[in-house]
Amino acid sequence: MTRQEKKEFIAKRVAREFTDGDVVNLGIGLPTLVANYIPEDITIYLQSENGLIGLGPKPDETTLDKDITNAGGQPVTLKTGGMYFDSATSFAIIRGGHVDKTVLGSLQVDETGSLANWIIPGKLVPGMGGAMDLVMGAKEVIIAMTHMNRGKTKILKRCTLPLTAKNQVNKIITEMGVFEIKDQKLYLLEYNKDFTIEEIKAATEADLIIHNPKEMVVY
Amino acid sequence: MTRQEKKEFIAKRVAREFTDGDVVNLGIGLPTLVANYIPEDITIYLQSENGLIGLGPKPDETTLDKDITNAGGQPVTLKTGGMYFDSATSFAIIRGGHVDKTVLGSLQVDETGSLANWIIPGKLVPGMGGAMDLVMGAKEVIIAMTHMNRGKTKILKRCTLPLTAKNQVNKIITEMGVFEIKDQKLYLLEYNKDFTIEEIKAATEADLIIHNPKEMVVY
Amino acid sequence: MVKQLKLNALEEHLHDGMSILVGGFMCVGTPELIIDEIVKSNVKDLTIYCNDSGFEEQGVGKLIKNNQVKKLVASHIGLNPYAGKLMSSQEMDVELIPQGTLAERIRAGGSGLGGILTQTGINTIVEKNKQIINVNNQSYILETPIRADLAIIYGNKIDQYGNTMYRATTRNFNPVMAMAADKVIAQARHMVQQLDPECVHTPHIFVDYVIKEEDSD
Amino acid sequence: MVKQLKLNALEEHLHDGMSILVGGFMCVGTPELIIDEIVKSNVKDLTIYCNDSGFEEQGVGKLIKNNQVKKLVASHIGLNPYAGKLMSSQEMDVELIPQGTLAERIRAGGSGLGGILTQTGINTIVEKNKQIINVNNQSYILETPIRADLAIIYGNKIDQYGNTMYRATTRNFNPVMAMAADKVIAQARHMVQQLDPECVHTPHIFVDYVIKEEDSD
Repeated sequence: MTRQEKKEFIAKRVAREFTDGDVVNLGIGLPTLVANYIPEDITIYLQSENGLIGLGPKPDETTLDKDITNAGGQPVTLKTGGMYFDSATSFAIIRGGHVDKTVLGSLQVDETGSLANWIIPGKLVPGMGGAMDLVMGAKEVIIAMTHMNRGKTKILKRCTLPLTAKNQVNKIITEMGVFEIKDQKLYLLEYNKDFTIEEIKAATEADLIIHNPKEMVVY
Repeated sequence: MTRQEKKEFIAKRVAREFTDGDVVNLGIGLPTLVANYIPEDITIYLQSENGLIGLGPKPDETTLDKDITNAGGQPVTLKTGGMYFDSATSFAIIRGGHVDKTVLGSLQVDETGSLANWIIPGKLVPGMGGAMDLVMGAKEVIIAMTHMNRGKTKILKRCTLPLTAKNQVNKIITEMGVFEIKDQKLYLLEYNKDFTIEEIKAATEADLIIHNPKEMVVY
Repeated sequence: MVKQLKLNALEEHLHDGMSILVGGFMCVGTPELIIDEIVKSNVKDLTIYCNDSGFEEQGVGKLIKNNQVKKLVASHIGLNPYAGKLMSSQEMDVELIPQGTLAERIRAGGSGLGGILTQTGINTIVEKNKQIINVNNQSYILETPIRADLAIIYGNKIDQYGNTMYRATTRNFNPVMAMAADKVIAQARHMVQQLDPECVHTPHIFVDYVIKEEDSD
Repeated sequence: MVKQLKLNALEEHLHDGMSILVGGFMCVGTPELIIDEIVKSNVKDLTIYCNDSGFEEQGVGKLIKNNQVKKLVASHIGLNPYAGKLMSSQEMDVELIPQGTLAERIRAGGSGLGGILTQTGINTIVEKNKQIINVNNQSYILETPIRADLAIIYGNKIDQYGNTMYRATTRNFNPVMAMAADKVIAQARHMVQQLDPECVHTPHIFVDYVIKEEDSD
């Protein structure tokens, strides 16, 4: 798989995590792609932390409205039934547990559910934006990321980069599989049959508990 | 003066404390009367802690709208330019120092600026409502009350009833005079010429600093 | 689409010992139909959070009169002598909280805050048994969040998604309460197709069920 | 009636070393005309509070590029490489704050709270040098209020009293910032006679001056 194919594959699988009525916040980058693959038989409500619920598809020239943007500053649309609010309300929604699922990318995740996705020492620090609030506040935190970065695993025993949050990640979805973190242990729930279990283990520094994993199904 | 005349007299004098553009919250009872005497050459904005700014006069039968009430639950009207908000916003306005002046009644006030207006031990306790937030948050706290209660002074060296707040009162206006509290000392600013200075001193338990007081003028 | 609830199906959502946030300010903006149904259900030992105790025959006063309230948390109970009587005789536990603190504690409960610091009540009996925190040489009371099992609110216009607008001073505690409960049931004065997205007071994600007061569009 | 201000009279309200809250999220809802005028004034040593550092040629980025900013407090500076460069070279002091914490700290500043307790940032470098408070066996960071000398905000419709409505996601930080400054100056896209009292986002009492972007009604 090319890097782009991996991303599409991951996004498609993440999209199957949602249930009808979920309020979902998708991070910038790979997670944004997830919106393209939401199953048609469910309705979810996309929250954008800059101040809306009911994020719709990208506008075309005729529907472009520069006042309607997502948390990346990009033009979006508002679905019927959606509404706007200010930043304090937006994070009251996020911190208050009213977001069912958040999907974020990460640089590192570890088997205790800690994640690091905002600082690489020695490099320019862009800032955490709303990520720290999202991972602390959302009911379920799903990390969507490629399994490796330049040949190095991103699923560790312990994160080495400065943390975004401790013990908050519930699931990790990569091109290799679906992983769950429970009681600070990492379980393989599903595997991509393009890889062997040995390959997945080798690509994962964290201790991986494998107990009857299913095949990863992506439509 | 009858009790009602005293109240009207006090209300008229309080109304002269405001300057153009002031945001003012008037408590229940005597302070509510103040709204009837606002000088015509200034505009003030009355805030009501149940959720509006722009409190207008009582409605008549044709303008009655049961959804528009004041903090006493009584029907009121909204002036042009006024608006509604929720209780959290209302007290953000109050606590945040955005109310210039609040006028409240009191059972006791003392020379340190402490006041007690919500509990008489042994009697039914109605609750403090918004009074504690108002006296802590408003920029200026004006107590409007009759000077005595059944022959007993209400301006004390130290309050004996449970406090509403400590050191928050700036002015006291009674039928006898206008008093200012500065650095925990009580000054007579104005006196009602119907009373002698000796009478005012006798009716005031607190030490009263008298230095060239003016005559109290009420229109 | 927000779920519609019939009044007589409300009972399924009630149980003895539950806590309920009740919108309204001296019964302005209180969902009276829902309260009537709670009276009918006769559930007991309720903890009620409301700005005030209503009147004897109105608002949460009806629950108090029917002896369903074990504990009342409010800022004011002066207009309901029966509530005062139960407080004095210790038949009902009453906790009096400054109104702004009550609003802010409920907001904290809905917003995932561990508490807020306020000077309201400092140096009074309100600070009793509470942590005092020093910030920049000022003392503040640490007030903790309030949440409940259920919030019952009163919307003037609710759209098919559950987006809610209140009218005039009926708004009061309703918006913060809608954020601070495990379940939110709204009484709708009017149901409408859709509200202006710039003017929604309570986003639909907070409203679980709507009970229609009348059919309207 | 809200006071109207001409752009060229803005300078009277500016001084070296002042602190300014700037509305907008990646320049959506930022009062660009006011920022241009601050650039012209060339006031120095500013402390700027803004969600982000804008772009190099847009939003607070223009102030940064003109070396007017001594300290920037923001949640994100990723879209303005020049801001990153000044941060790395320590020519500009940058304090990064989680976005929700930034919003809540400004709200606390405007609401007279001594602070709020949040779990955001707990067990990360964000908690460094901050009080940790325990409530119900959970640890929270005590985050203190933010206020500034001036807030500059961007309203879509402002009425003759100063009541303000924002449009779509231009709202973002503008409403909380309007509450947390000694002086508030709003750039108005449109001036109107009067807004619906049910839909006012920022009550007129917060808005001291309005600068009209264009005449309209």
